Amino acid sequence: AAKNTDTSDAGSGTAAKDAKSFTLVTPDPVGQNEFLKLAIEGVKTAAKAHSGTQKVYQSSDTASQQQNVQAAVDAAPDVIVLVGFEFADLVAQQAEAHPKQQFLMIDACTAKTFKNVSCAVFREHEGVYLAGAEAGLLSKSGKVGAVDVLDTPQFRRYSDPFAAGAKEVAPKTSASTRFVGGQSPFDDSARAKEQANSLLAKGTDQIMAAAAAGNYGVFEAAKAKGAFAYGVDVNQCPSAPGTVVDNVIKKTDVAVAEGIEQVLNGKAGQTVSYGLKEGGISLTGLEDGVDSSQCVIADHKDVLKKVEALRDRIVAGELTVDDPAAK
Amino acid sequence: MFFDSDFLMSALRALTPILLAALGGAVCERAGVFNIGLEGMMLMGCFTAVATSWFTGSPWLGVLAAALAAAAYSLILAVGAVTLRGDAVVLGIAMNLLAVGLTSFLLRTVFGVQGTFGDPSLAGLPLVGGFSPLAYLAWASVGVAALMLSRHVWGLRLRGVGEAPDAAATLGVSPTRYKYAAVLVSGVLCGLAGAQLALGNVTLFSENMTAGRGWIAVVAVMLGRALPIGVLLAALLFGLAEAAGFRLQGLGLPQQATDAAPYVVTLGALFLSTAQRRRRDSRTSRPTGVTS
Amino acid sequence: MARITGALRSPVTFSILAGLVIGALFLVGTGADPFAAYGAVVTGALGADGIGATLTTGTSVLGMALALAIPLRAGLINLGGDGQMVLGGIAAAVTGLYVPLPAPLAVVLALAAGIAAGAAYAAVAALCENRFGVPLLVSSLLLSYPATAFASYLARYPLKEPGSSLPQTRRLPEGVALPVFGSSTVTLGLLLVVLAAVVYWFVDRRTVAGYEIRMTGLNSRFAAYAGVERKGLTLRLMATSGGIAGLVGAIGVLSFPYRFLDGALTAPGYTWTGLTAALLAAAAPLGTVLAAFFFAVLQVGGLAMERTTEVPRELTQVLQAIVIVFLAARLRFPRRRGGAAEKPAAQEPVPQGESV
Amino acid sequence: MTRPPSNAAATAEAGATAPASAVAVELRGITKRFPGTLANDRVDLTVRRGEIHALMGENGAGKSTLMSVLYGMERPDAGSIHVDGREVSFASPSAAMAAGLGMVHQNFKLFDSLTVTENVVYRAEPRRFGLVDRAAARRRVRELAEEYGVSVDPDARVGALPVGLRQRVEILKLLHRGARTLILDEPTAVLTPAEADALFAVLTTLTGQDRTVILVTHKLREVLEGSDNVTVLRDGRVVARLRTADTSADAIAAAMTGRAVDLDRVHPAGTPGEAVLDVEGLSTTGVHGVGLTVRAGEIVGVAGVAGNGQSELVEALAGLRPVTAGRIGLKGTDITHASATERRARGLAYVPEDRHAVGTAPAATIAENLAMGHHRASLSSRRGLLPPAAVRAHAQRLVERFGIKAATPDVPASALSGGNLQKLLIGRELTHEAPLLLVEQPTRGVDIGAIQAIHDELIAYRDAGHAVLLVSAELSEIRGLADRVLVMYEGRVTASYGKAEADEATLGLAMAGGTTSPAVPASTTAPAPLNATAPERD
Ligand SMILES: Nc1ncnc2c1ncn2[C@@H]1O[C@H](COP(=O)(O)OP(=O)(O)OP(=O)(O)O)[C@@H](O)[C@H]1O
Ligand SMILES: Nc1ncnc2c1ncn2[C@@H]1O[C@H](COP(=O)(O)OP(=O)(O)OP(=O)(O)O)[C@@H](O)[C@H]1O
Ligand SMILES: [Mg+2]
Ligand SMILES: [Mg+2]
Repeated sequence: AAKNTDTSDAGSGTAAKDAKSFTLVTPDPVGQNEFLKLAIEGVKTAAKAHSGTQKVYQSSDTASQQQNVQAAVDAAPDVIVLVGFEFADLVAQQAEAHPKQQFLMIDACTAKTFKNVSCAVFREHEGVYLAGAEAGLLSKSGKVGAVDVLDTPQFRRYSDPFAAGAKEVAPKTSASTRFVGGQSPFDDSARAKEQANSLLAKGTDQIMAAAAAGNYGVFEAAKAKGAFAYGVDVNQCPSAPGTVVDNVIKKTDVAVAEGIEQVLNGKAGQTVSYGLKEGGISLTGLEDGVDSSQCVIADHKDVLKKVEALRDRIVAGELTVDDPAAK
Repeated sequence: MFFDSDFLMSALRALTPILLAALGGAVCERAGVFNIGLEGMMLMGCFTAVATSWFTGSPWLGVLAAALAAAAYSLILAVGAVTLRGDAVVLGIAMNLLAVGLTSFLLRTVFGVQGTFGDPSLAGLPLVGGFSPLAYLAWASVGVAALMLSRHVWGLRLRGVGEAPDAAATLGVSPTRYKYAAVLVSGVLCGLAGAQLALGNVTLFSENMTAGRGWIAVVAVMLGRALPIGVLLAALLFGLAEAAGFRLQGLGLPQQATDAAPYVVTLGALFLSTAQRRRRDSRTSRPTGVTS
Repeated sequence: MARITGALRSPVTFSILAGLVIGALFLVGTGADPFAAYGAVVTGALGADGIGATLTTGTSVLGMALALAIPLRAGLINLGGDGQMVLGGIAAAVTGLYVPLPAPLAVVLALAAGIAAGAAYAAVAALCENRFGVPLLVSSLLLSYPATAFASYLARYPLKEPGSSLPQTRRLPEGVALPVFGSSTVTLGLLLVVLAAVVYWFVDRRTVAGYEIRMTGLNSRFAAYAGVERKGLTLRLMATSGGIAGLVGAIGVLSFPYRFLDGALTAPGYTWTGLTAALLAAAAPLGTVLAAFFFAVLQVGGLAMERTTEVPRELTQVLQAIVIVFLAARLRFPRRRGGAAEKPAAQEPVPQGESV
Repeated sequence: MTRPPSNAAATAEAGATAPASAVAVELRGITKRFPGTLANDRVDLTVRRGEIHALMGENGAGKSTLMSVLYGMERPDAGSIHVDGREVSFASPSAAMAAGLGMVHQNFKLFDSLTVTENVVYRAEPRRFGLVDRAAARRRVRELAEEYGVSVDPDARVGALPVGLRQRVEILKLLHRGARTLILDEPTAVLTPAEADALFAVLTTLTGQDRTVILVTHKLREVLEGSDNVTVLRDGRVVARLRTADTSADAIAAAMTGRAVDLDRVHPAGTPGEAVLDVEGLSTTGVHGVGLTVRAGEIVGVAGVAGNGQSELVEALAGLRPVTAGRIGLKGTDITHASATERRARGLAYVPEDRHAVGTAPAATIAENLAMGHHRASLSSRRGLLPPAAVRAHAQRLVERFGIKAATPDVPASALSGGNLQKLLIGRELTHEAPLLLVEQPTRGVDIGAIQAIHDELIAYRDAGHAVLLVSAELSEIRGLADRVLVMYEGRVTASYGKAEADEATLGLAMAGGTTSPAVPASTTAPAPLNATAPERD
């Protein structure tokens, strides 16, 4: 059923034998979404490595996700990369219908295993837990909080472990969470800012920002009150130097590039989980170049020491962080 | 604890863009033009403000450009509804759709991004006492609009035009001209509302970032009976409901309940106010010509 | 023959052409090739690879267009389609998940539950106007938000699929789904919606009720004079409208991925697209079907155009809105001719230079 | 520039330039043609300063058109206008106002939600720093009101005022603008006698100050009592110029109503049978305790000047207006609170006055318009179906039977001329064969041929044994058709005449509230008022 149409400028038949083509489908518009930007980086890296081509199809809702996946399947590239748990049902359906097509899912996996579906998932909660520990150590008020986009299990991964991490190092810490919500939760930074403000008003001085585009709003609010915030996915410290303490880094680019590599090497159908141990999840503060990161944590080496110790315990398996999404 | 100063600030911030847009809507309503295109005009303001501020580095030019762009955009309504006598409701709905499409399209073509454009070096409006100068302007506009509408010659004539255009015309006041002016004023105010939202409340543009605020402004116009003070109270009600919603999340209410709160409160207020109006109307029934 | 030239001269043709021309100007302005872009829209939506998606999208767009056209035929605007659709969807999901009946019966019951939920909720908006005097436009719009929030809450808490990262219900039991045509994504829902369109056409053209609705839309005082009772009509039309919106929601849930996922029904904006289609066709049955198909083509083709030509899909949204802007003046036209009592523009004397 | 000359200045100016008998306004050979109508045909009109000049004529005689021409709202096709001896050409009402004219329109041009003061000073506001100087405005209104004996609260909302006071606001508005010649179009049509008397007192004060009043009216009494001179228009032409002191009600009425003879054709009387409609003590907005009976085989005419409750009465009978008191019986059934649909089902048909806004949907096709009312009965098959073929066939039948000139029944009704639209409406309602037909102004704006056809249809309908209630402002029509005539004045039935008694002078007098005889003339055919006979209630 998969026909090659004019869109397949890098069709396997016409180009050199080892030239590969990859298509990445996003669940949302890429915009300022650092997570998606990194995924695109990953697919570009893979394309370069195989002197192949890559395409990115941006979706904005379930209907366009469905159409984009269908279009990708119709074009039959070597690997279709799907970023986000929204694709689980779709991939299951398509993988069954097109057993020769290779799929790589990032951030989620199908419930059933398929030979042609490989997955890369992240244990963000481990990183968030460490960020929470930093917050617990740095908080003066003993109050920490998080601003999530929506009250969904995936976003709970950015709030619950943050509280747990803070309580681990400072048991008296109290934590609360706000959800942006509203009519366009991923984009409404005005609401995100207000939600952060309502935390700040309670005396919260450390805020985990998992508000997508609303993160800028959270940073603005924290900055105005002299409080601190934690970014996600990439180093967000430069967007509010002096306010952003640290970031829960999610190396999506690495996961995408490695995943493609594995599939091409014939090791499809596996799920790789990236956490602290694998280096897929980290904190900016725990990486090289902390000092030039513009992150507040660079000035708190003592805190970093304790956090490193915590990380080592997690990596060693001595400490398990609860995953809210697994409930 | 619940109603502290931060709560009030939060409510005031939520209310500011709505208030500016609703004042525009009220002026239109007074001139007899039903304007439900506030959301679209506001969104045009958001985009223009951010684009101009980004390319010129001056948020003030952004504000100015937003006002001008939204005013230009409002001409669709003026020409369509006043000159061509098209249906204002349909035009308004179409303008809202057009603005979403147009700003997203421009976001892609001008900034090459989709979804959101924001940058740390994008200059936002400075804060004075916790609020942007536009916020003060918004509150001042309530007074100015109230004064203009009730006391100024223009306001009197505008009210007359909205009430009975042919009566105004026989006295030499051009209804068309006043209606155009009212629509343009609403455009300017919605442009400012957009600038406040995109450069004041936050500093970025994202697709459809008005997120229904224009519709709430339309409801505020109805609830406030198109009186500036009434509109202020209605917008305040909404702002308080939203701020309370944020707080209630803290008390453990689910996000969905707090999302719905402002709309439920607004609908309830509409019930009460129309019920009250009806009761009053039935008491003072209009005298008829033939009395005995 | 006269019909054909009439159709060519109609404002609809004019508006669509004007929209296309303005769209082309946009494209040229951004350095794109309008012919390539429009070509991509057409092949993307109507080509062998696209027609399935077009019909799938068309199912929802046509459904919502019908839902909004039916009250619009009598001059009523229902802005609460989102809420009614989502309630229909969640009702269908609950029924499909918990009704201990054989699958085919469960499907029928789920559809019925969706229709009932949407209809009941839309009727509330009608009551707000009839009883409390809150204009339908506003009551339907405001009621939409709590409905979506409520459905979202259900999907997030009581009905949530355990262990999922998404706010979604469990997948419906095996077999509790609308039959699919071949290997496509097109479901029996398309037939249901088309059937609804046929019924609408029949009612509109051939029944007493349809006649009264049309006359109300053309001149409500005339209808009242002849005894058409407005409040009852508002209630019935809104319930029908909400019922169809609920049906669209139910169809959405009973199609792939066979569950209620928070936001999935509303995010594609079927309500607005449907309203636009209904407005474009002035709510006439056949016209609404054509307009809905036209917009489904634009929506699916727009995405395909973006994949193949880099031209943003928002262009098609712009096109859609421009067409309606051009049409808005016409929409009022028949009503204006009717209102001989409310003296038209010609009556307004031109005042002389006014000193301010 | 728009500042009004102060009252004192205006008076001084008028006093200085106008000798006692100077001509204030003169119209010479005014011709105004509308598509299909010659509204004014070489009209000459001379109005002297300081007089009250009455302009009389039947509906459609061209009075309003003439005044619109004078006031710059319409451009004449021929003729000239002279104000204070100078030839003028007004491009707009503002220009006319600047020349010292002022007009009170038949339907007031007021802003209901604004105060009296705001209405008076609108577009001629005293101001301070651009703001309306409310104190000065209020003072000005008080001064004007005092000067002309018009008592009205400057801060009252105009919408809350009774009509008489609203009219004063209109007058104050003109005085504030320095109007020296006031045109009043049917100012007393909607006033109570007391209010009318008060108005004339004000007008007299005005003329005492050398202002001029042109009064457009139908009412003989006030013309005789209040005016100095009378000009009578008929069919757009001046048919009489009279000095009030030298004339009589009969002479004016004769001049007004002297219509083409065939229109005055009196149809033979009907043979009344059982009562079909009986109404007792009916009250609604603008209608007070009306009782009447219409029997099968008779046409009861309701005469009256517009605005005396006829429309409201008919709307209440048709079920379009809630009844506040009283009872309506249709063929013995109480339908007081029945819906419009039920009434139709029980045998009521209705030709409303406003055929564009109420009687038809101009955008719908002729066939669709003809189906209305029949759509639930004869045209629909059992299951609520309305077969298009039946609708079309029905339309075809009616188009032929009533001679409606249309290309096909599928064109919009808006394509029809006024007369044909009226034929459509009357044909549709007659076809119901309903025992009771309510008809309002059946021939307004209809050409002579059509008038006769409509009249013949109504008579035939009556002779087929149906009851007809006819409301018309045309005396000739009422006289020609009605077996009995009721006159409505101020929302009440004030007189009732048999066919023989109802001559134009009598009716004209009664319509103008001029019945001097206290008792309702009891004719042999007219039943005693129903509330007196007190039939059993349910
Ligand atoms: N704008 C118009 N277009 C066409 N015909 C018109 C217009 N205005 C008035 N007419 C016609 O001109 C004639 C004179 O109308 P006019 O309003 O002057 O009568 P009138 O004497 O004031 O009647 P009434 O006593 O009912 O007010 C009527 O036949 C009317 O139908
Ligand atoms: N503004 C107008 N433009 C064009 N034709 C008009 C206008 N006003 C009136 N006419 C025409 O003039 C004729 C008489 O008008 P007029 O308004 O006096 O009568 P009508 O509408 O039939 O009844 P009514 O006396 O109740 O107003 C009709 O044929 C009408 O179509
Ligand atoms: Mg007339
Ligand atoms: Mg007149």
